[in-house]
Amino acid sequence: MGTIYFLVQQMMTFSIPLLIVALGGLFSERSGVVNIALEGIMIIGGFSSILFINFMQKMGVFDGQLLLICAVLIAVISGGAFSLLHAYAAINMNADQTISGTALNTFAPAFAIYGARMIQPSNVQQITFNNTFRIASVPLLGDIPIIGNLLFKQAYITTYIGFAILIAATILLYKTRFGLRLRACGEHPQAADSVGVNVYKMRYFGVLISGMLAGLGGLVFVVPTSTNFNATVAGYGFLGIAVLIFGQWKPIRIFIASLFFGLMKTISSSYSGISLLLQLGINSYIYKMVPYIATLIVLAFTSKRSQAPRALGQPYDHGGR
Amino acid sequence: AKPAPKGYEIALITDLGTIDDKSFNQGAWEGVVAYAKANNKTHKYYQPTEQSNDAYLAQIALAVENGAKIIVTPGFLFEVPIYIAQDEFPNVSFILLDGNPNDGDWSAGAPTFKTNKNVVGVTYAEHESGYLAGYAAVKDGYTQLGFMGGMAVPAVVRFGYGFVQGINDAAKDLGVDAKLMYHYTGGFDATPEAQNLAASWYNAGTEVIFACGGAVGFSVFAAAEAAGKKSIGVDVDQSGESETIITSSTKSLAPGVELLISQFYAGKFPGGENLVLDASNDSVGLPMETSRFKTFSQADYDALYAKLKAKEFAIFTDATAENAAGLPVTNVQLTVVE
Amino acid sequence: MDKLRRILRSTGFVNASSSVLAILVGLVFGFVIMLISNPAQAIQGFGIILKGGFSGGARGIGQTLYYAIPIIMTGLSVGFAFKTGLFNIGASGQFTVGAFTAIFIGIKLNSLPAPLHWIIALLGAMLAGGLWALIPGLFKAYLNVNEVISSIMMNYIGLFAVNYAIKHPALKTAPTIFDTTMNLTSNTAPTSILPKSFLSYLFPGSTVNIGIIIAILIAVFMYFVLNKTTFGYELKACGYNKHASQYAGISEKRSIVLSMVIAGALSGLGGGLVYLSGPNGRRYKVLDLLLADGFAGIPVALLGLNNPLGIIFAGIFIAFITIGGEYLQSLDFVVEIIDIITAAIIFFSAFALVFRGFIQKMLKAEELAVSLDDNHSSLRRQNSGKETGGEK
Amino acid sequence: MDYVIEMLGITKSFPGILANDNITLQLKKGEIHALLGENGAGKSTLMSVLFGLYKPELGIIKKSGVEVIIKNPNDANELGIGMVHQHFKLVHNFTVLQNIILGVETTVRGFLEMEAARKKVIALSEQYGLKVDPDALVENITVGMQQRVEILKMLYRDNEILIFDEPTAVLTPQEIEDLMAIMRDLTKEGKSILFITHKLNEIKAVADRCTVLRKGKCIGTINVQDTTKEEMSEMMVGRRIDLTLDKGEANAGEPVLEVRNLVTASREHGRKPLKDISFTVRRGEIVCIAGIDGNGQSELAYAVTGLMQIDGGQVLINGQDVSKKSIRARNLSGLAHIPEDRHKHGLILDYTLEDNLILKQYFNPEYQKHGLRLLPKIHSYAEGLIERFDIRSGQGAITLTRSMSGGNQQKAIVAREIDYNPDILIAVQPTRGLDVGAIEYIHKQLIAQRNSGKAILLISLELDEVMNISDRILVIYEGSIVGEFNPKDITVQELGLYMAGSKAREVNHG
Ligand SMILES: Nc1ncnc2c1ncn2[C@@H]1O[C@H](COP(=O)(O)OP(=O)(O)OP(=O)(O)O)[C@@H](O)[C@H]1O
Ligand SMILES: Nc1ncnc2c1ncn2[C@@H]1O[C@H](COP(=O)(O)OP(=O)(O)OP(=O)(O)O)[C@@H](O)[C@H]1O
Ligand SMILES: [Mg+2]
Ligand SMILES: [Mg+2]
Repeated sequence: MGTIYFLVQQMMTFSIPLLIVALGGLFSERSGVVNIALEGIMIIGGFSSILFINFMQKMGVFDGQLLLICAVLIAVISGGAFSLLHAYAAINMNADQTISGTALNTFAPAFAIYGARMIQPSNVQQITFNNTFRIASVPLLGDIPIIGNLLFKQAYITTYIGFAILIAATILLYKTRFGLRLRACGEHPQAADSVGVNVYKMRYFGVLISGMLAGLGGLVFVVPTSTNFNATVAGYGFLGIAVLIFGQWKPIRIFIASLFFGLMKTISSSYSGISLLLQLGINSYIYKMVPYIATLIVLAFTSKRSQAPRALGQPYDHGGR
Repeated sequence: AKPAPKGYEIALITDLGTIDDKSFNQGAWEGVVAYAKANNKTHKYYQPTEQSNDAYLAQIALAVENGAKIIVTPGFLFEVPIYIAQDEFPNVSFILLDGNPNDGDWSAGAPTFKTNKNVVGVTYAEHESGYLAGYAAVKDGYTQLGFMGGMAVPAVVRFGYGFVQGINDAAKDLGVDAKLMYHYTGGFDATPEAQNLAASWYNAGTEVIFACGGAVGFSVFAAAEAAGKKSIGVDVDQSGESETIITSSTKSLAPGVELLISQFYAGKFPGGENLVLDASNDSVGLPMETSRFKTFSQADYDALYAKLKAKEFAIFTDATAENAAGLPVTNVQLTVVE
Repeated sequence: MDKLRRILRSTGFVNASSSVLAILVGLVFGFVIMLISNPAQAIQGFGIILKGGFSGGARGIGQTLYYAIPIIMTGLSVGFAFKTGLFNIGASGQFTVGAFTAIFIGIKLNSLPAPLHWIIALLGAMLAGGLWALIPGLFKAYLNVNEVISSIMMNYIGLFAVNYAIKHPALKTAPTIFDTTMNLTSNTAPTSILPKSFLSYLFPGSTVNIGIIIAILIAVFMYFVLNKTTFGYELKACGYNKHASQYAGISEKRSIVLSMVIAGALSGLGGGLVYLSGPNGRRYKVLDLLLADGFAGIPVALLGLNNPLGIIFAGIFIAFITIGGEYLQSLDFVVEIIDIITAAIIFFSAFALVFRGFIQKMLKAEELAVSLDDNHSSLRRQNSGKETGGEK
Repeated sequence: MDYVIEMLGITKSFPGILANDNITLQLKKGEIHALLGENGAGKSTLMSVLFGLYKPELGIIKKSGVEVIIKNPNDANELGIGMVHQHFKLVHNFTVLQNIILGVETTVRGFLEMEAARKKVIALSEQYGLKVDPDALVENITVGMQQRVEILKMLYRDNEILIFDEPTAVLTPQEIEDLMAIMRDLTKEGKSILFITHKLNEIKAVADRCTVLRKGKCIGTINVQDTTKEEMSEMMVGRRIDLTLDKGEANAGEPVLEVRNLVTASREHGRKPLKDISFTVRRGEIVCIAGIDGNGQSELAYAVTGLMQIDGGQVLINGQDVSKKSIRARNLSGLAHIPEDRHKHGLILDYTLEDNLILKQYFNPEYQKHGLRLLPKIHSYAEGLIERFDIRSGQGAITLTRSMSGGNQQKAIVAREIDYNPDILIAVQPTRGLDVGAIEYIHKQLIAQRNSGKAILLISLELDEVMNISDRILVIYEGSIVGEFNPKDITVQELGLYMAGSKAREVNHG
């Protein structure tokens, strides 16, 4: 039982950032704009929010959960602002969406290093922080049998933010006017236009939300796994895209995909702490490959019918037919 | 004509890592900065574009062009470049950390070593430092330990083997059996994977993990904090990085570099020598003032250190066994995770 | 004069000049960043960037070419796939398995004589890269799996598989592949090392070897394949319009699989070329991190407009300013400024439509007037045609 | 006069064509006003102007006597103008209800309010007999039901002025009946309807007045009661353009293309099933498939050329069964195809003109050697075609096809397929978008082909074309061949009646 609690708790360190980032990608792609810049946006979000935490902690302004929540806001704002570059190129300039996404991916790590070196008095590129954000046990909820151990111990507020985003994204996409219009723009922008929906505006919002969530994903990725930020999110932005495609552009399936992938990653990296798996004596590299091979196998069986938004990647030209 | 800059007298070139890795490179750089600040010398670090001998040589050439008089190169990857550069730039002095200049040609069984008058090769007895950490940890009451190295480079391996033997000896002294998980993560970065691995060990009962791989430590510290367990730092005194760090297995990077630079300016540069910095010259050890031991005292440490200094016993090195699993241990249940 | 006009009007010229314009705007952007962060040294620093590889004299130029080798190859890989309608984000994995295979052959088959040894090693690298891309190709063609996700998965599988193989006990017999003391692969046999040939006279002291010649020849060859062969014609047709290709009787599945395999072979060869550069070049580091060379290919391909010849120039250009960045360390700048400039250049090249329009306007102000006139007269003709038609 | 909508002097041009030339159209309150005209006459364009999709160069629009400016569909909606587009604008993976409310959603505390909307939709659908399942996905419902969704979209918005752009083209006769009834009901409610159709008996059945467009010009507005179908069709077609070709008698030889009991199911959205189609095309004759848009012509062409799988029957070329053969194999056995959709199938827009002209022959030994393309030969071949077929473009053979005008793109396809020298040429609307001269040229080419002993299957929506160049006419209606005629024995008007499904005659095969 302890092992299961542990696996679930650990799974969150992989699944939650992937979930948040993939949900970000969801909004952009559902509006019809390919967003391969998630990796870069994560870096910018992580950079600015960790820098903020670093400053606040150094100056002793405040700390703890309140600081984390403020950092969340910073990550969201910076990621959103950065993504507007992509939106401008893709929506206003009808640019090739891969090109502008790649530009952002190239820019972000360089900027994070450059910025850290220029801003920090020490001239170093790493930005350190003290992890004062972990919640050993959530009051009351942590005492619930089973569930408490699974979800409310050794947790981060960002995990709950991740779940909240999942719920909010699902509701936003399927239960609100905004979501209905956004999805229409990704499937059939001419139809949306013909009923008075401003396709350009909706796509801007789609990219903006994806930037906000990917920026947050950058922060959520770093906080539980390290105590410093080194201008990288280790390819998790690309994995976020993979989870998005794996989840067939649907929130719940994305959630399942991120849990699946997170679980595979957890098993592959923590098998040596599980005596059963350790005794098998299988090389750690084999375990490291497992999540990716498993994903390929699942894809082989589930991809017959692609659910990609029909207008994905197509610049919208008002008045065209 | 470009305005001739004053140039930078003291240069440091990293082997692809950055000078702010919180351990090896940073330690060396702090030594440079400490001397330069105190003596008002210009100083600068350079980062090569890729990991290759030519790229390192290019940076050495650039540093020389920029007026370097003494160049510090931390990392055994500089062995071959310094071997070449010592002839190419006879008027410049080099401090090679973690290695001795050689031509890198192992085809005849061993390469040709040569250390000119303008070069000092410095190697550390990391195994001694690791030994101290392992011994102290077990003496302090920990019997379930872990070693998490970064890449399996010689220095990391030496730290690890020493750690194993330290544990073994202390366990023997106490008449207990210790458990040790042993693994190299394969990188020097803080990743969710590394954090997860450490967390899984803690979850399976491990009490303290020796984090021996640059930024990998940050992942271990994060896991230790989450699990309420302990960790051990490396290279420099890392006690400030996390409350969970009971001690750090250090080698005197900054002081060593600072000392060598000051000797250079004093005209006493021990050129042509390959120094071994170990317990005998107080270059490895545990920072007892900042350590968070429960019972292991300064007196215990001093007694142990004296034995080490006197070289009363041999410690495993990277030459002892190719794989940690092959180390001859008696009181350690060693699980090597490949 | 007419010939000049034709050149000026050609799409190739317009495309190239829009890239040049993007480069200029990107450089200006970089300069502004430099001015903001370090005004005192900005002008001098910018000069160093512009001087790029030339700062290091003949050696610097040689190094520029050397650094261009892997990014030209992965750029070709990504660009070629783009031309055929596929996004090969898996260049990194293909590069890695190619590198491993070349190293493996370079070390283990050390009884082979010189040119044969490295030629076989390179062929092995190509084969390995091709096989690695075969899987996403087959998955795409027959199972409808998006090639982006399968290539991302193959990147990681490739990385771990190679690291596993290098450290595998079965490969420990002499000559060993893995240098445990350095955590690098061992040096490959001298017979497997790419010769420097005449390049050592041209660029003394540089690492560059005939790898750059091979890369350029391959690029020219790819240009040739794409533009002069029926095979390239078919592949591009599928990339541009799969419905029309189907209509013309071209097999789409075959095209997808073959394009992926070729793209993979190009990346794999890139890995081979880099790791057969001899003791002074790179050695493979057993690190659990995706190799950046694969991802570096994406901007190179985009800057080169996915045209193999354009990719040669884009690769050399990026290598050139990267070396400039190296020399920039003489001042108080961070080398990452180069990546910032590269990013800006790519970003502005995404505005190609605008730039192209702008250039066309500049170039053909008078011709545009003519064609507009043409349009009007045809409109008139058509209308009058209708009227006469109606009255008869 | 009590006009709800007046479009006065509307002029709208597209590059190279004047789609609407000073058109005036006045819609009375409560009337059904038909808009009649050939393909490309400008009907959709005029309606798009009214709906705010296009901005006219000249002319004004008045709503109830007040001048209004309609910049976008939102403005149109606010003025109570709704439109059922010729190509439905529905989101395939939305439910019926979601499609209806898109753009005019009501929300409660930010959430979509579906229940009231559902009630309203159900009420409307009951009131007008528009049966729909509000929760069905659009991709899963029939075209007829999709159209009901489009109509409900307008009703849901309480639109007063309803535009139907060719609503009946995709409906079954029963569905058409129902639609007519609904339209009448709607006008009883005081709504006004603009109704585009090619089918005269529909106009006769429901419309009060009818405005006729021809080639972008307004020919006139008539009272439907006082005008016969024949008069209307003459207004629409105009006097015969002098395109009569002296083509001589057909000299039909042995069969080249035989289609036997061809059956296809409608798998994809918008595909018409073909029901047991059989016919033969012989050497030296032009057989024409006539019919109203969307009666299975496209599917027939796809099935014969191999772009679509068939579910039963056979296709034979020169006596050889090719129904299981690849497209390449069919081409090699002598089939050429001028496709209906030139951008989707006909051309690779990012290829140069010469590369498009060689699309079907690039692999011939004449144009490649060991896989190397013989570029000079390809170039001179292309130049020859360009010259012969008068294909105009900026830079000749090396022009990017995308930059060419639609008409010249079409000419390129026609040139390629005719020069392929096929035994059987399937030409689907080969003269679409071409000017008169070009049409004439292509017609002459087709006839020359036929005279040299080739077989030609022409699928066309243009009656002129059908009458002028075919040797035999097969009329397709609802996926079946409903009549076979000799053009000399039938008038345009009569043919129209068969095409509209109001007449059917036994067909004697081949
Ligand atoms: N971009 C374009 N350039 C030139 N002609 C065009 C263009 N788009 C459409 N057309 C032509 O405009 C005419 C009418 O346009 P519309 O979209 O109403 O066609 P359509 O009704 O869909 O044709 P069909 O019903 O026969 O498939 C057609 O002849 C079509 O070929
Ligand atoms: N977006 C466009 N771009 C260029 N030309 C166009 C466009 N839309 C229409 N046209 C041209 O305008 C003319 C009128 O087209 P329109 O769609 O109004 O015809 P229509 O009367 O609706 O024909 P149909 O009966 O086929 O629906 C056609 O010749 C077409 O080529
Ligand atoms: Mg039509
Ligand atoms: Mg129309």
